[in-house]
Order: sequence, then structure tokens, then C-alpha cells
Amino acid sequence: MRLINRRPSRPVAVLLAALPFVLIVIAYMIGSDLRLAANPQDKLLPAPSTIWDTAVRLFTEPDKRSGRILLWADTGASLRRLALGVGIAAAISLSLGVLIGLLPYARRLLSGFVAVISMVPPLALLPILFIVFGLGEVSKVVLIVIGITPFLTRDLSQRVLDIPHEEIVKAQTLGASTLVIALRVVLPQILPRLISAIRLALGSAWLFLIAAEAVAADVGLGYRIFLVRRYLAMDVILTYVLWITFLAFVIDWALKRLSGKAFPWMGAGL
Amino acid sequence: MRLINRRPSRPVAVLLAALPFVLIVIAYMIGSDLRLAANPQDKLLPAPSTIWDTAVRLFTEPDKRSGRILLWADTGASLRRLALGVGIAAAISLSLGVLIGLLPYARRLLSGFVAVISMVPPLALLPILFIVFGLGEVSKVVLIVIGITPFLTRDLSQRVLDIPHEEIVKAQTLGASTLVIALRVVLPQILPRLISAIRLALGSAWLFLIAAEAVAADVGLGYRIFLVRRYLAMDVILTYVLWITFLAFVIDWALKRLSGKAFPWMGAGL
Amino acid sequence: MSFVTVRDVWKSYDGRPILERVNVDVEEGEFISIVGASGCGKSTFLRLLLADELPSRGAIRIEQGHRAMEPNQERGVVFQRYSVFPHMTVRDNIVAAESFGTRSGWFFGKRLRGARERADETLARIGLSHVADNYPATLSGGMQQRLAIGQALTAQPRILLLDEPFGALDPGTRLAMHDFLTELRARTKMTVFMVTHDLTEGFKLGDRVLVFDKPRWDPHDPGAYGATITYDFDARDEGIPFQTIKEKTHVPVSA
Amino acid sequence: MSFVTVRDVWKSYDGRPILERVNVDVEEGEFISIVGASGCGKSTFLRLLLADELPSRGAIRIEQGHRAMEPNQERGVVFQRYSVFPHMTVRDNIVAAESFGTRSGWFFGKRLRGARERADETLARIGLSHVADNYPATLSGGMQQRLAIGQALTAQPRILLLDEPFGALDPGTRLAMHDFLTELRARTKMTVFMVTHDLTEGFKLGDRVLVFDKPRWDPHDPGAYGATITYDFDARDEGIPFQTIKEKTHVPVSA
Amino acid sequence: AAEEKTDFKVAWSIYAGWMPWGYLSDSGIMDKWAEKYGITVEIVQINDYVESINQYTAGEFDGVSATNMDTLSIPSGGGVDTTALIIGDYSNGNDAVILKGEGTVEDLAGKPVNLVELSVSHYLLARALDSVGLAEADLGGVVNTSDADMIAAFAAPEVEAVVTWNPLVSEILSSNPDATSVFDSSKIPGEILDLMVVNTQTLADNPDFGKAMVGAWYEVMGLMAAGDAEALGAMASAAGTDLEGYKAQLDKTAMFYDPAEAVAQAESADLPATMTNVAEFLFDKGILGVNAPSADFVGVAYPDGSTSGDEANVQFRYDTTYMKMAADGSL
Ligand SMILES: Nc1ncnc2c1ncn2[C@@H]1O[C@H](COP(=O)(O)OP(=O)(O)OP(=O)(O)O)[C@@H](O)[C@H]1O
Ligand SMILES: Nc1ncnc2c1ncn2[C@@H]1O[C@H](COP(=O)(O)OP(=O)(O)OP(=O)(O)O)[C@@H](O)[C@H]1O
Ligand SMILES: [Mg+2]
Ligand SMILES: [Mg+2]
Repeated sequence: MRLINRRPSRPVAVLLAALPFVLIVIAYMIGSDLRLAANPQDKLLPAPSTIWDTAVRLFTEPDKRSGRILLWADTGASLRRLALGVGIAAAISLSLGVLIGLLPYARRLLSGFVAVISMVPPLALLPILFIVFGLGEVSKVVLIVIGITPFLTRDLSQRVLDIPHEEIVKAQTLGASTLVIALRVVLPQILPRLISAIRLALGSAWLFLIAAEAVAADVGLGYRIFLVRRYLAMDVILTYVLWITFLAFVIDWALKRLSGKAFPWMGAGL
Repeated sequence: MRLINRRPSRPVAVLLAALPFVLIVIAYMIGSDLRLAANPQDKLLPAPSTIWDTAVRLFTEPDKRSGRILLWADTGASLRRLALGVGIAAAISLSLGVLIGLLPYARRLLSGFVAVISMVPPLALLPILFIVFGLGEVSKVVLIVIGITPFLTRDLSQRVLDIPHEEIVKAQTLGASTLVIALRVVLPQILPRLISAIRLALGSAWLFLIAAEAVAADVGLGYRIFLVRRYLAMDVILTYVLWITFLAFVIDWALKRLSGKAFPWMGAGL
Repeated sequence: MSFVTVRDVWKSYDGRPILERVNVDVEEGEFISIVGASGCGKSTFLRLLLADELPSRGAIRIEQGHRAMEPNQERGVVFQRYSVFPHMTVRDNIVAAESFGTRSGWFFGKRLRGARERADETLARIGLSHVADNYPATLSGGMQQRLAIGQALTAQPRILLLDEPFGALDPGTRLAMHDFLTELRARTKMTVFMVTHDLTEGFKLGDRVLVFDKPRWDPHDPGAYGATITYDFDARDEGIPFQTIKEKTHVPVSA
Repeated sequence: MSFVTVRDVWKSYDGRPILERVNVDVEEGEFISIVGASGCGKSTFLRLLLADELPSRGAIRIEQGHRAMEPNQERGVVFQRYSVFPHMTVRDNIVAAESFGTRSGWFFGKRLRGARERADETLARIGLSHVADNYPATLSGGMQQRLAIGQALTAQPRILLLDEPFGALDPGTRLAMHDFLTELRARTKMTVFMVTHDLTEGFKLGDRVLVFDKPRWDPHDPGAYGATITYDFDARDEGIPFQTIKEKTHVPVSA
Repeated sequence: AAEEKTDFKVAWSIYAGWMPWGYLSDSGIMDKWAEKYGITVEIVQINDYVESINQYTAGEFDGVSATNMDTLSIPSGGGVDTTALIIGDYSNGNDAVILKGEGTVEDLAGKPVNLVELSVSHYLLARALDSVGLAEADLGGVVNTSDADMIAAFAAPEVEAVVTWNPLVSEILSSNPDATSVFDSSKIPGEILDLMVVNTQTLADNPDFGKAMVGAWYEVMGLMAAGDAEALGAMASAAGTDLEGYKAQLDKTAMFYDPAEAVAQAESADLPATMTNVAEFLFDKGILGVNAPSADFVGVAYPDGSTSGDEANVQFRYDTTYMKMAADGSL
């Protein structure tokens, strides 16, 4: 039987799915053991038990100076920035996407501009951003917005253009004005696409967040990683990396669920 | 007449497309003028003429110490890293994508793993990369590879799954083995998608490249930007940012052309 | 005067003529079937009637009124696909036909309740009451087209344009739709233009059948001339046509 | 013994029965049309014949051979769409039907030239010589289906399975394809199973027409029982069937 | 254009000699002094040292913690007239050239060196090479390496030598038994000065700002000199280390706990020579800008009124007025 027609049974499938994770953990343990055997002080690959202890400490023990549990404070601050940045980017790109996709004038005016802007490397603009928007929360949020809005806008305006012309014509024959078409025909139909575009862009959003927090912040997941990098405190870094991975996964999953729940009409397509 | 049905005439369209760029330039000139009036030495927003002079100098004058024109050396080094990183990522994701999309066993084994891996923030893992791959070219290329391979792999494996089941069945009725199906049915059909996925991922690739070069390098576009940031040479930074934008645009355009030329069968779809 | 007047209409895309010298007069309440080879410009003609495209030359008028510049409530339309809004329930699709004409596009309160009641009556008439709360994606092709027609008629257009409305349906469903349409017509006396691929269908449903074809053609450049109405059949007499030849077809043009 | 033997075949998806107690014997060279309501399991039956799916119970055998576990060269297939490879030229699509059976999937040198020549002969026979170097996307629907059939036959299958092969074509092209298929059959004497929505088509082309339907149904749970073959018409006599009723249909099951 | 205002912002970044700024703000000492002069001073910690100076140069802050070298190159070179309000310390071993394995400065020849390019590390390397008659061209190259990743970099196989500062120096030396410090800033005392610099114009218009800053600073200096465990502990934990670790870093930092010492350093006859040295280094690296005609393009003014560099373009001033007030107890 061809390999493409062979399907693993249920228990085998579960085993297979777990396998790469198990292998990674084992490889890490061997690497860590080797390095620690050579130098018990080695910080690069701390023993899993050390990571576990550190993780427990980070999640539960409050900071001596401030009395807050830093990891939760960092998580709160970073998630707030992320939510704000992504939210603003979504709002901007939704409006721009509808305008560009729906109005020929707006398309002429903006689509070339957005295409060029999307090629600008936002990290290189960091110094300017900090000057214009200060070193507070604003500049971090703005970096995320600048970083992902062009992508979201291009994606959404393409989706608006993909809406069958027939639907737009039909709406016109029902007497709909441009505004009504935008609000009642186009907007609801690209909302699910907005969610999938956001899911795609979240990776970059995290990247920009971490980069911005590395430069100027006093709380945040990226700030903490950057801070302890100086001491090569890999136990802390790895805990934070795993935690960010987990958060990213949960957010992605939640958005997927939301999309399924909020847009029941997205069945098999028309 | 509704706004959606109004189309700009040809000259108006050209004017409209140019407008945002003109506005940005004017806004910059005003901002620059204001700051330079307050402090003629101001480095933050150099006058356009200064940027032009700097650009000419950067593109033509060799460095006193090394005798090379730094901008070209930087461009060469960065493009090599980018090409290597993207090339390796493409090769890996192409193989993984075909495996995951075509073989149920591989799908079980890898798809969950890739989904989790794609959530890991690669920048946070830099210290480990340095130790494992050294501080040289390898670690920069590896950062790009790690950064974009999960995205490419997920995209490509989804595309393989999207190939109509009918085609796979048809190939089997023509006696094709799994290998033949992979090489002659699946691979050629996802190559165009690989190119569009790469076009999507190039933004992130640039980001990782710049981040890696900012951390440890002695040549490269990102290196130069972060180096001259030390004395706020915004004329150099802006020249480099515009140059990177231009390069990104050219690469994107070239990939689009390549896709059109190399895959003539991608007409209107079957 | 006739109800719909098409006078010397030409249409070209990118300089390539698609339709040329199209003239036709239609009385109120007539059912016009339009047939012709694939790609000859039937849909283009319908888009011109719809004012979704404007003629390169000539004019189309309803009751000698202004030339329409864009689609409006005078002209209802049903396409082969994508004629209903996938993100609205069946009932909301009918309500939309009333509410889209308002400033905000939404009805609230009493007005909404009224529109809903009228929508439910419409749904009962087109036999979709049992799926009023479903989304179109869950409906069969035939049900979707019935909904599309019901929606178009709710907006009370003066003419109804159908572009291969049953092209994607299987033969059984198609027959049922013929009955549905015949019944509706008996009730509303709407002026209808219907493009179809199926000659039988055209003669069965139409009062007149217009045939589009290229009367002139250049053997060296098949795209040089556009199509026009070459036959105008009267199909009222139970489908046994007596024909009016409007143009000689396929006259070679000496190159 | 019969050529294709279907014995007490059941098929369920996720515990929901689709087909039940399907039995049929087919002689070599017979043309079997399969009709039935939408969603009753015609395509599923074809997939079982193809071995793309395996029966939940029962067995399908060709010449009393082994039960096939996956599609192979014994069974050719043409679907309504996606039956040719969009990334290969028309000629290469035919060559692929020979070369896919080899280890690498490619022909080189002399073997390639030979296959190309044979492909050109095939193309001449199916009337596609003039588009040999085109990609399928540039072909009309009818031409694509002709190519798909030519490709399937090049691999010399023992039975040919067609799933609504002409479902997406317009009536004119459809008639041309009927002639094409009739002509091909006259030459090859292939055993064919064809699913169609169009009863006329089924009777016109088939030697036998199998009707799939649910013989039993539970008024409270329409999905509780699967479909089976309820009629098996002999259609050889110029389409005037004498029928063999195999099951009483629509016997209500007391709940 | 005299511009009086009452709200001021200064930036600082983490470094042994600048930790008091964090404590000043957290402990309320800054607020106390600001209140005394009827103003407010916001003290903002910034992760990225270069960014903090850039922000100051762009006008976002009224003052910033910086070294003499970076002050000369960024704000002064950028035409922002800047005054060194406080001389906090000089590096006395905090910056070091570290070699993998045994060796001396001569052994750097032919080897690549990882450091933060154009920083004081680079300057220290230049001085180290000078001391043995080598030049940068004799090295196997200089690789710009982010300070955040210096420790990881040192562990990478191809890295042979690094130049960096504390706490990275002590971290590298303690966790790598084979690491040797071949040159450090204690060999060039008084050349790497850690300052609090402020905008000259702002200071001139608002002397109260200077008084509040200096007053607060020397109150903390007093605590530190007295070994106040609470203050030192807070600084240590803010620096990400413990009391022992922080004290070890302070040992390599020549803190001017007594304002009089700082005044003496500012008035020292060596200072103009050092600044000329630094200016030459900066010019050599092209940091003073392509338009800089020579190394003495920016003028530096000293407390006694003398200047080095271009007198017509004085952008960097050592001003002891406020530190003297502190020394005199007149604040
Ligand atoms: N927007 C357009 N731009 C350029 N050419 C067009 C456009 N719309 C249609 N055409 C061309 O006009 C011709 C007529 O198209 P039309 O869709 O009206 O044909 P049709 O008779 O409806 O065909 P079918 O039976 O396939 O629906 C075709 O050759 C088509 O390629
Ligand atoms: N892979 C599958 N998993 C679950 N259910 C399936 C699957 N394939 C088909 N079905 C269900 O089996 C039933 C029969 O499907 P099938 O495609 O065989 O019908 P059909 O007779 O070919 O219909 P049509 O005329 O619409 O093509 C349908 O209800 C369908 O939903
Ligand atoms: Mg058409
Ligand atoms: Mg089917």
C-alpha cells in the first residue's frame, strides 16, 4: 500500500504527535548534562530541574523591591501593549482595506503607497519612533501598529476585491448607497478574514513588541528577557520563552475559536 | 453616482498615486526645516539635501580605512545572508510541506510540532544560537531559517492539502507511486505557492537579518544602521532605510515576475 | 412608446468590439429570453441593461427616462451564483432588500418587525419558510436561486434581469424552477430579461427569444466585429416560433 | 463468473450509514449508468469501486481477484473537475499516463520520444492535436474532459469510472461528448461505470442503469438508513427499458 | 531665549556608577530636593544606553547619564550645547580587555576583537593598543557585538577577545576560568568619566534644576560613603546582583563621594589632554560626522575658562558651579 494511503491508528497517532517534543526534551537534557558535567557553573543550558525551580519561583515569588510577582506584571504589561497595538492596527487596516478595496479613488491613492510602506523595515525606524512618540507606552504600541498594519491592509483590501462583483451589483439594485454596501455587505464579510490575518500577523507583532521592550521599558516580557540576557540567565530566559510560546498558542487558539463562533455563515462557502 | 462607481481618469490616477509620497516628503521637509531652524546642527531630521549628499557619498566614496565602498560591501553581505537563509528555509519547508501534506504519518508526527514551534519567539533564543552556531555568518543565516521556516512549512503543507484529492486519485490510477506523486504532481504545483509564501515571509526575513546583524557583525546593512545610531547619523540611517526598502521592493517584484514566467500554466486555474 | 428602448448600442472592451448596432424595443410585462454562443456578449448586454456597464455608444432607456449611470432599484438582478448575501440568514436576505435603500441600511424596532413579517410572507410564497433562520450556504442550489429571485422581487424593480439563473442546477431542480418562475410571472407581470444557454428553456419561458450572433466576420481576424441581435423569435405560441430574421448572419467581409 | 462482483457492500461515515446491502454483477464490456437523488451515495459507490475508500463491510472484486486496497492502474477515473494535471501541457498529460507507472515518473530519451509519438496519436484521435502544447486552463470544459478521458484510457485500465463527467458542460458540448464517448466505446469495449444526474444521458449511453435510493426510511430520522440499488434497468434496447425491481422503495419503518 | 520651566526629565541607564539615580527616584530623595526648589524632576530608566543619549540629543530629556566620550560625540557633536553637571566617577577597572587564555595586550595582534563599536570599550582598546605600539589595523578585525549578548558571545568558539564593561567583565571573568583581563581602565585613570550632563541652555535658564539634582545626588553619595546597607542593597538588586556583587563593581569604580573630589577632577590639568585624546579617537573613527574638518571641531570649555578644540564652537562645558555649592554645603 502506498505511504500516502496509510493512516496511523488512534494510539499511534497520539504517540507520533508527542514524539518530536519528547525528542527535543531528551536532546536538551543530554546537551545540558554534557555541559554541566564539563562545567557545573554553566549557565547556557541549565538542567530541567533548575528551569522548573526557576519557573516556580518566577510564577509565585514576589519581587523584593516592588512586592509584585514580576512575571505576572511583565505578562500584563506586554499583553496590554500587544492588544492595543494589534487592536489599533486592526481598526486602521479594516478601514483602509474597505476603502482601498471598494473605492477606485482610494485604491489609486493608497494601494501603491501601502505596497511601498510595507517594505520599510520598521526596526530601522525605532530611533525616530522613540523621538516622535516618546519612550512611554505609545512608542511600543506604535511600533506594533507600524509593523503589522501594512500587511493587514494589503491582505484585507485584497479580500474586499475578492468579494464577488455580483454581490456588490445586487446590493446596488436593492438601493444600497456606498456606505450601506461598506457597512452591510463588505465589512461583515471581511471580519473573519481579519481574524485570520491577525493570526498570521501575531508572530511579527510579538517580534516588534519584544524589540521595542528591549530598548526602552521597565516592565514587560521582552524587557525581562533582554535584562537577564546580560547575565546569561538562561533558566529565566527559557521560562519566559516557553511562557510566551504558550501565550501565543492560547491567543491563536482563542482567535480560531472566536472566528468559528462569530461567523456561523462561513460554512462551506456559498 | 455612487463613490464605488466613480473611476479616476488616467492623469488623475497618476496624480493620486503620487500624492501620499509627495505629502510625506513635504511633511518631512517641514519637520526638518523646523528642527534645523532651532538648531542648525540637529542630526535627527537632516535636510533632504544633506540626505542626498550623504547618499551620493555612501554609494560612491570608498571607506578611508578599508578602501571598499561600505554600502556595497554591506549590501553584498546582507543579501548573501538573506539569500542563504531564505534558500535554506525554502528547501526545508518544501520538503516538510510535501511530507506533511501528503503522508498521514508525517502529518501526525510533525504538524502539531511545527504549529508549536512557529509560536516560539526566535529573537529570545539568540544566545543559544550563538553558542551552537558561533558568532559568524552561520548564526545569522540560522536565525533567518528558524524565523521563517515554520511559517513557510505551515503554508506549504496547507497548500499540499488543498490540491484536489481528485488529482491524487487520478495519479494513482495511472500507477504513480508515492514518490512519483510527490515529485510530479505535488511539487510542481506548490512551487508557485512557495514563491508567494516567500514574498510574504521576506519582511520577517529582513527583520531577523537586521536583528542578527545588530547583535554581532562587522559588515551588513543592519550592522551599519545600528552602528551609526551611536552618533545619531540619521542621514546615513535614512539612506540605508530607503535603500533597504528599494531592495525589498525589487526582490518582491522580481519574485512576482519569476512566478509569472516560470509557471505559465497558472492561468485562470483549471 | 415601448417600455424598454435600446437604440444603436455598441460596446467594446479595450478597443475590441463585443456588441454592435443593438436595437430592440420591449413592452412592459414581456419575458425576453436571450440565447447565443458562449462569449458572444449576452452577459455584457445584460450588464448594459443593468447599467453596471455603460454603452460605448447608443442609449438604453426605461419609459423614455434618463439613461441610468449605475445599477439602481429600477432593475433587479439574479446571477448564476453569488446573488444572495452569504453572511445573512435567509430571512435577513429578504429584509435587506427593503432596508438597503435606507440611509443606514438597518431597520430597527417597529420597522424591523414589519419588514420581518413581510419577509416571512415572501418566504412562505417561495417555499422557504422552514429554512428562514438558516444561512444560504446550507441551502441547495435551487433554494438559493429561489431566495435570490424572492430577494430581487422584494425590492420591486421595474425590470428583472436573469443571467443563466438555472445554469448551475441539475435538470430536475431546473424544471421545478421553471414552474416557480412561471407561477411568479403569472402573479406579478414583471418585465423580464433572461440569458440562458438552453434553447428549450428560452422558448419555454420566454415571450420572445433574442439570438445574439456575429453577423459579420473577418476570416483573418475573428475578433474584429461584435455581435448583435440576429433573430427575434416570437415564442408565445407554445414554443412554436415564427421568426423575424433581423440580420443575415455570417456574411464574410472581404479582407 | 461475472467480471466485477459487488457483494453485500455497506459503507458508513462516522457511524452514519450511506450505502447498505449493495449487490451487483457486471459483465466485461458493459456500460453501467448510475443515477439517484443528490447525496444518496453515487459518488461514494464509485469511490468504493475505485478503492479510494474501502467498504465498511462486504467486498468488491474484479475477476475474482484480490480486494484492492487503493486505486491502481486497473481502474481509470474521470471526475467532473480536476481530472487532468493543470501544470502539464496537454501532450504531457497523456505522456504522464504512461510514465507515472515507472519508478521515477519521468521518461527520457528514446522512451520519451516514443511516448510522445503515441500521445500525439491519441490526441489526434480525441481531436486535441491543435492544442497539444497548451495548458489545460486554456481549454474549454469539453476539451478538458476529452483530455481526461484520453488520459485515463492511455493507462489501459480494466474498468473506467466516470463521476458526472459532463456535469459542468453546457448542453451542446454535452451532446458532442456523448458522441465522442459512444465512438470510443465502439472501439475499445471498455467496462464503464458512469454516474450522472441526467436520466436521459444515463439511458442513452448505458447498457444498464442502476438507480440508487433508500428503500427503508425512518420518518423521525431520515439519516438512519443507507441507500442501495433499487432498480436495475436494461437500457440496451434503444433506451426503452424493461425494468427489474430489486427492492420496494420507501417502505416506512415503524419507529 | 530664556525659558523658565518647572518640570524636568532626566534619563539614566544601568551601570554601576549610575545606580544612585534609580535609588534617588525610588527613595523619594529626588522629590524631596525638587520640592525644595519648587520644581519636579522625573527620572526615567532606559534599557538602551545609546537610545537614552539619542533621546536627550533630540530634546526629549533635559539631562542624561553619559560618559565624557559619548557626550562629546552625540549631543555636543550634534550641536546640542551640553554641560557636565555632575562628575560621578571614573572607571577604575570597570572596563577591561579580556583575552581567552593566557596572554598580554600584544597577543591581540591578528585576533578578532568583539566589542561595542565606537563605545568607551573601543576607546579603551585603542588606548591599550597604543600602550604597546599596536594599531587597530594589526588586529584580526573588530566585530560589533551588542553588550546584551557579550557573555554569550564570549562562550562562542571563534571569539578570542572581548572588550566590555561591568557587570559583564566580572561575570565573564568569574564564569570562564580561562579568561584573562589584559588591560583595564585602571591603567588610564580619569579618562573614562561617568557624568550627568544637562542641556546648557536649560541649566542657565533654570539654576534651580541644577541645584536640586546636585543636592539630591550628594545626599545619596553621603549614604553610600557611609555604607548605608539599605541604599546599597536597593541599588544592588536594581543592578540585578547582590550586595557583594555590587560592592565588587564599586571597587572598580572611583566614585567621587565628596563633591570636592569631583571638582578637583574637573579642574585637573589632565582633563584637556584626555578630552583631546578622546576627540582624536572620535575623529579617527569618523564619529564626529563627515563634515567635521578636524578633531578639534567641537570646543570643550573647562571650569577655569580655558578651552580645547574650536573656541567658536563650544558645545561641551565642564561646570563646577553646582558641585562647589554642594561642597560648600550651600544648597
Ligand atoms: N470586463 C471585461 N473586460 C474585457 N473583456 C471582457 C470583459 N467582460 C467580458 N469581456 C469579453 O467580452 C466577451 C463577451 O463576454 P460575455 O461574458 O458577455 O459573454 P457571454 O455571452 O455571457 O458568454 P457566456 O455564455 O460564456 O456567459 C468575451 O469575449 C469576454 O472575454
Ligand atoms: N468523506 C466523507 N465523510 C463523511 N461523509 C461523507 C463523506 N463523503 C460523502 N459523505 C456523505 O455521504 C453522502 C453521500 O455522498 P456522495 O457524494 O456519495 O453523494 P452523491 O450521490 O454523489 O451526491 P451528488 O449527486 O450530490 O454528487 C452525503 O450525505 C455526504 O455528506
Ligand atoms: Mg455570460
Ligand atoms: Mg457525487
